[in-house]
Amino acid sequence: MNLSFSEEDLKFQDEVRSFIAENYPADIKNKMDNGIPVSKDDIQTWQRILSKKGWFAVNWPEEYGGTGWSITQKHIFQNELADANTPTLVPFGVSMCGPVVYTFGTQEQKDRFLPGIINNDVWWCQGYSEPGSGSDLASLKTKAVKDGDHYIVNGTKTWTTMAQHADWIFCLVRTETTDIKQQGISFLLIDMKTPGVEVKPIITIDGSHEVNMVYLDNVKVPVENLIGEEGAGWNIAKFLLAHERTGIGGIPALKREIRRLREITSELPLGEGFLKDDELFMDKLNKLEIDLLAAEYSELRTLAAMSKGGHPGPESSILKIKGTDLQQGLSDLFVEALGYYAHPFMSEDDLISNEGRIGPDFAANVMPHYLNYRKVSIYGGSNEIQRNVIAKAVLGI
Amino acid sequence: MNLSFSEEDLKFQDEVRSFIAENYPADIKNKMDNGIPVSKDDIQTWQRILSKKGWFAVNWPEEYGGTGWSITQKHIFQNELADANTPTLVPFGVSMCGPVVYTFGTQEQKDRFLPGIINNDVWWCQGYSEPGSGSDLASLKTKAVKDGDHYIVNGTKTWTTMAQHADWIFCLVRTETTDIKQQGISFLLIDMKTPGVEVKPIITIDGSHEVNMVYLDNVKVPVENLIGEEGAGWNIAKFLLAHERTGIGGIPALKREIRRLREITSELPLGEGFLKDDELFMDKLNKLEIDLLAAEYSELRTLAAMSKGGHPGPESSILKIKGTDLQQGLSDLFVEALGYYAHPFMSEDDLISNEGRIGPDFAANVMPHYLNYRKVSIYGGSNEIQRNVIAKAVLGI
Amino acid sequence: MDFSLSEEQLLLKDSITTFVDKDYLFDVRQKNIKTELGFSSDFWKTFADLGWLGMPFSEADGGYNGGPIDLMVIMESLGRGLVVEPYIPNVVLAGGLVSRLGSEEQKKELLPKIISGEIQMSVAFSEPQSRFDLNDVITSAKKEGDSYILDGYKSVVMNGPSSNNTIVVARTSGNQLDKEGLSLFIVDPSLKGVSLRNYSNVDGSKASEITLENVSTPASSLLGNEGDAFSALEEVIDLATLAISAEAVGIMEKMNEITLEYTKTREQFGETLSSFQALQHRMVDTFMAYEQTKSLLLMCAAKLTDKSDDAKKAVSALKYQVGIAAKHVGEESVQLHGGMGVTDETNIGHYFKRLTTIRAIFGNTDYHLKRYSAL
Amino acid sequence: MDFSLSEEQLLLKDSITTFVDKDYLFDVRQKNIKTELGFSSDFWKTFADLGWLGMPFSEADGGYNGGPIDLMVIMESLGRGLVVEPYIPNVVLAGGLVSRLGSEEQKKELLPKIISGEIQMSVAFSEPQSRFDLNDVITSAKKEGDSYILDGYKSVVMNGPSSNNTIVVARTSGNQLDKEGLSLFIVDPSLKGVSLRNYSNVDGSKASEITLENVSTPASSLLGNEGDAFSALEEVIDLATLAISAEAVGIMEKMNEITLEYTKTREQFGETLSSFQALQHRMVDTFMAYEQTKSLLLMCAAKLTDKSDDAKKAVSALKYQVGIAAKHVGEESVQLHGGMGVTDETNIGHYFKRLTTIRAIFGNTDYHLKRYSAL
Repeated sequence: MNLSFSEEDLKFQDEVRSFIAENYPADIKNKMDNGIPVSKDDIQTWQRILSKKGWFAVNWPEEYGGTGWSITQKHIFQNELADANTPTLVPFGVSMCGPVVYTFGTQEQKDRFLPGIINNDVWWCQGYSEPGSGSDLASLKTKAVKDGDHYIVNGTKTWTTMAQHADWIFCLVRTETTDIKQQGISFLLIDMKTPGVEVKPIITIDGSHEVNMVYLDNVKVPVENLIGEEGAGWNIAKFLLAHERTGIGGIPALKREIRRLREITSELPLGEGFLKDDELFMDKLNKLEIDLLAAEYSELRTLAAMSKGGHPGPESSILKIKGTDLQQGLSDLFVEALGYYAHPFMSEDDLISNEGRIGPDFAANVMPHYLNYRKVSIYGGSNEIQRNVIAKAVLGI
Repeated sequence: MNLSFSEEDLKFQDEVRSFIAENYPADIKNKMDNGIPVSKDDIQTWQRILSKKGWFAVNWPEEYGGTGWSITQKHIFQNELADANTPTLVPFGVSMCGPVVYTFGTQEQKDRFLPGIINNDVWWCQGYSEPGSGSDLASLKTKAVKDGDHYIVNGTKTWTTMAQHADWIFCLVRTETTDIKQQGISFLLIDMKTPGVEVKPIITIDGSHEVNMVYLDNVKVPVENLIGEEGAGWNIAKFLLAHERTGIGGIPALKREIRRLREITSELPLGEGFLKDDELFMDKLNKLEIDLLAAEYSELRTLAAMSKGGHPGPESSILKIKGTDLQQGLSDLFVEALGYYAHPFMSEDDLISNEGRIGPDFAANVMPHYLNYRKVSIYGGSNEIQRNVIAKAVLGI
Repeated sequence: MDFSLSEEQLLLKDSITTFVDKDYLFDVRQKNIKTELGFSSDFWKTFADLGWLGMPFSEADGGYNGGPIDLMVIMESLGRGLVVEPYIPNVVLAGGLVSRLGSEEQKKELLPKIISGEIQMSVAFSEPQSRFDLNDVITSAKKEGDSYILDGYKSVVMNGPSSNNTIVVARTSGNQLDKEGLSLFIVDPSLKGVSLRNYSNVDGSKASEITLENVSTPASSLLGNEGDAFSALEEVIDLATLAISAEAVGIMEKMNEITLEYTKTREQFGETLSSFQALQHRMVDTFMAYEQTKSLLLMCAAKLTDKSDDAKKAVSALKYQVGIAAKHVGEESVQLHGGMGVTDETNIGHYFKRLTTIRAIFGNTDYHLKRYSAL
Repeated sequence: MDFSLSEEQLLLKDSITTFVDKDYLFDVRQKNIKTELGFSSDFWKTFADLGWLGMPFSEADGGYNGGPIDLMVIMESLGRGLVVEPYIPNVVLAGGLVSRLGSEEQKKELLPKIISGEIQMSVAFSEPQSRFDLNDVITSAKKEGDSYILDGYKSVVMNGPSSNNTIVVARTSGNQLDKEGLSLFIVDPSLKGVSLRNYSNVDGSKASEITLENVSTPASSLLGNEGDAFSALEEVIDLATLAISAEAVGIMEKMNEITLEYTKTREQFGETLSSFQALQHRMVDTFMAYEQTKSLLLMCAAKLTDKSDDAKKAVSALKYQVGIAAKHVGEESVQLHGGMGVTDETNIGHYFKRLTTIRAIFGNTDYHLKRYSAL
């Protein structure tokens, strides 16, 4: 057992840190540091910088453009990105669609879809949830009926993050109706420009537009856009859910945020002193920090086990629950830190124009963040579903 | 709405307080105040003092020897008893068997059993649980087969508190095997001196002997000991469980104990000061005190509603959950208060001889109390069962 | 001991409940909060017409002599309807201070207009560094001839934007944290040197940041005796804390109902959500959290009515409990709604937002736990 | 980064696990704790024979050069078996202090006997007022000629009853809370003025209250330099905190297993307990609590091995987490066992009792949260 960084690891850390320092665009950094929403362009710019360096599809096999890094290197890389407060990498292409394509796709499909993902020309979104399905993903109703060399797709997808920016959507569709609802599901890639695809925004309680309804009305999709066998979609979905959950914990970002909150306690005036003089508040902060430390090492243990072979299993469910608990808990502590100044509402436009903030500079994003983060225990398989998964797969009940 | 005491209430309070001051035997008080176990004799002595005054069967209808007090008076009485740290009244006769007899019994049964309960000549215990039944009370297997003017009873009862001291046991027995397990259960009174009744102690993790196994081997019970109709036992059981739960919260005792813990924080040395200087500990104490205040007023609301007619309903399940949560939480705080001095174990004999206590005087009972109180969320219908009851009866699901 | 409401209180409750259920529809509210005013002046007129605005004032002042229990009844019912109209800042806070400290002239001038709904007022008591400490005041007032000169900054003033007058807490003597030396001034926001930055809060209410720069206000605008405002201010904030706690209890009761209803209809895996035992037990817990809070609400209203010695302590116990239960009930309600809980379209998220701001208003759990402990 | 155990560590783990599963049976343990000694001297001999007692000592001292990770492996496995034999007070605490501070003579005298299991030792570090503060020491030692005169009272000395020697922490200078001025003395309990009151703890272990009245101990019994004991004491207690945390992790893992097994067989309402979703989710939570603690245990063992700057902070983070998880896992395990969980006959309640005392030993959650915050 040895959890310290080797000489090479430390050199690698320096390399990553220098690269970010030299290449992270100042205008994007300014937005991120000041809670001004970043645009799709900003994200694309940053992801292309990483991609050019060969550091974008970190987890992919080397043959497809991955890095071949060790677990420790990946850990260092994620931490450095988070420390520098760079935009979160959009997972739908690189972490979700990409792995599905290189794991389950044909050579032709790999050649066709992977380059667009890795060079950030093609943006993806995820067509999983439906209005009726919720946590019961397999109950999905969107139908794909084969008609010669096409599928005709009809249905509605919901909670589709970034659909308004996406070029393509990967969908779970029902190609057959069977008694066992997990059967007859297929994994289909759909060009968002196809006639019959319509995107409608869903505004969430924080006032933001992140998710959408995607209506599919007689959408014609070529059969070569089918990934894997017809009817084998549920296996791909399960593979993907486990993949999604390891990332969903967002530990490196949490580490940056809790450091930031600690700084803030020395900045926020309280009576004749500062918030850091408030023992009750600091206790909560310290408790959360310890909890985060435990989650970080739990994630490292899982990653270490994965590096010895095998995909992330039910452990990813534990990471999902702990990570999202921490995200929600920390966002709540930020709200508490601000007192009344958590209440003023700034629209996205207010923030972009960066005028007329109320209270401390960082205040504007705090309550929206708390409200928005209610979603994290709901999406990606709700935390209730994760508990069912753990009960079944880990406890054997 | 008016929650303050009237002139008469205050007068009543004085009367109760004076009576206790003048009549609570000093030797029993000494034991109670110093954590020395009280004997059956002690309890009987105290209960007879109350009984003679007419203050024992407080909740009974006046015609059977009850007090006819208002809710407020009962509240005052319970608080005064608890404040004076008198022995907890043993519920099996006065709060359980008595109400069953005067509610469901024949005139003959009333005449036969109520006097013994009210004057404390006859001690009762409760034969409900069985080794296999647990929370699923209705699955009980003890059989009573009618044979002329007797039932022949066979089976095993468990968790029978104070069976070693009891003269009689009231039992749920199966007089018929039906598809619906709640049917065919009857309520039978059994003299513990009947041949075939055997009591075996169960020692609990705190080292005490409070509960027992009661073996019933071909026990001959006259049919006139059946309460209510044959097969109507389940209704009586439900009536009784609701009765039991209102008392189970033990709010008045909790109020005395938390006051005591607050005193202790000024007595227990900590560094150069006292435990009360420890903000983290005092926060927990204050939180618990507020929680207790809420539970107290919840109980008063329930009692007030009951006084306007009707038996305690599913609200008693809420009181049971909250009260036992508080009992366990407070017993844990006592443990925390003591640090290392919660660990030494004193046997009952050590305590009775009152020699060689380790650490602060009150320390010896603290950990046993914590350990013993694990039971309160298990017995009287486990807190899980109570949640099922509330879900069904209050939430309608 | 009697927990039941009087005939009049039951009628009051009925009347508000009927209004809320029939007229105060969710989509109407959502439209209103997006207007410049941020609420409905028609509804406000209704409140006046039905006598709700006059409830806490004495008959001599033109009111109905209502006590803490009446206030509780009103706010619990308004809470169930998620009513955004500024009852607390205007009637309870500003009206409460004027009725307690005002000269006959000031009372005659202002109270009838508050009761009739003609004017809006607010109280500017918090500052960026004060968090929830009422005695932490830097804003200063210095007497100069027949005037006072005010300088300072007041933060998150509820109902500031539509206020015809704002009662400003300022320091006429002493140090930043002293309880002595606080004075109140009824400030006309159009005075030179007063600048307001108005905005909406996440719960749909409106508020202002108020800067006071060398503001000269006539000595007649002093409310009460100079330097002596703290105890009345604390008393009024305590009453407002009861009021907002009652609002929270109404909100929680309603959220539990909405959530229970949702779980009874929403199906997953071929069964309604309400049939899953893990969810049942969690709904029992949110129900109990509501019940516990309701019990402390009743206790606190009674103790304030009786002017008990431990009334302040009861207020802090209540608000502490509100903070705990609001987080619990609020977050669970959203979670049990799944995705629907986080959309702007459905009402549950808006109840959640109001419940969340209430956690901090007039002091969060930490503040009230400390106050409880200190009292 | 590598979380895997070495070959040797895996063998060590296997050997203890085999011993615990095959020989350390619950009823044997229960008989042993009721004896005068309170544990089995035969088992202790086995520990010595299998080399476990020598693990933490250097080869020069006759040991096996084991580090914090080896200690973790040992204690986690002993925890699973609910082993009551006094490994921590004797080997980790007393042995740790002698090996760190002892003169060549002292080491030669004592360490081989500890390693061979011939002697028992203990460390008397706590006092009635000290709670968990190692620097809070009133017991005094004054030099007089070739001796020191000890006066004071030491409380809850683990393994005190069977100790041939007890290392007493005493103050040779400074004030009650000073870190400077603490000294250690290897005290023979048969010395005049030493009186022991021996007893059992609720977890089955033995302890003593030790009164020191005008005890004259030779200057040669001083361990380390006069007045300079604090940092070594803190280091050894930190290592012992890792050890007892590992024991707790082993216990929690075992309790979760036992409970899961029980719920799979126990039927209620015609179904096994494990089929109730509400219980399933709670068992998932206790499993996660164990996992979180295990992660911090590994982190802490690694940081102590590396002598990281933040190793002390890691110890406090770990022990805080142990306190939280122990309460959670312990109480839930008993609850899920129903009545069986509180009987003296079944093993779960005894695991629970040990886990409960561990919550306080070497500092409870409050103490370590404060230490974490202060470091």
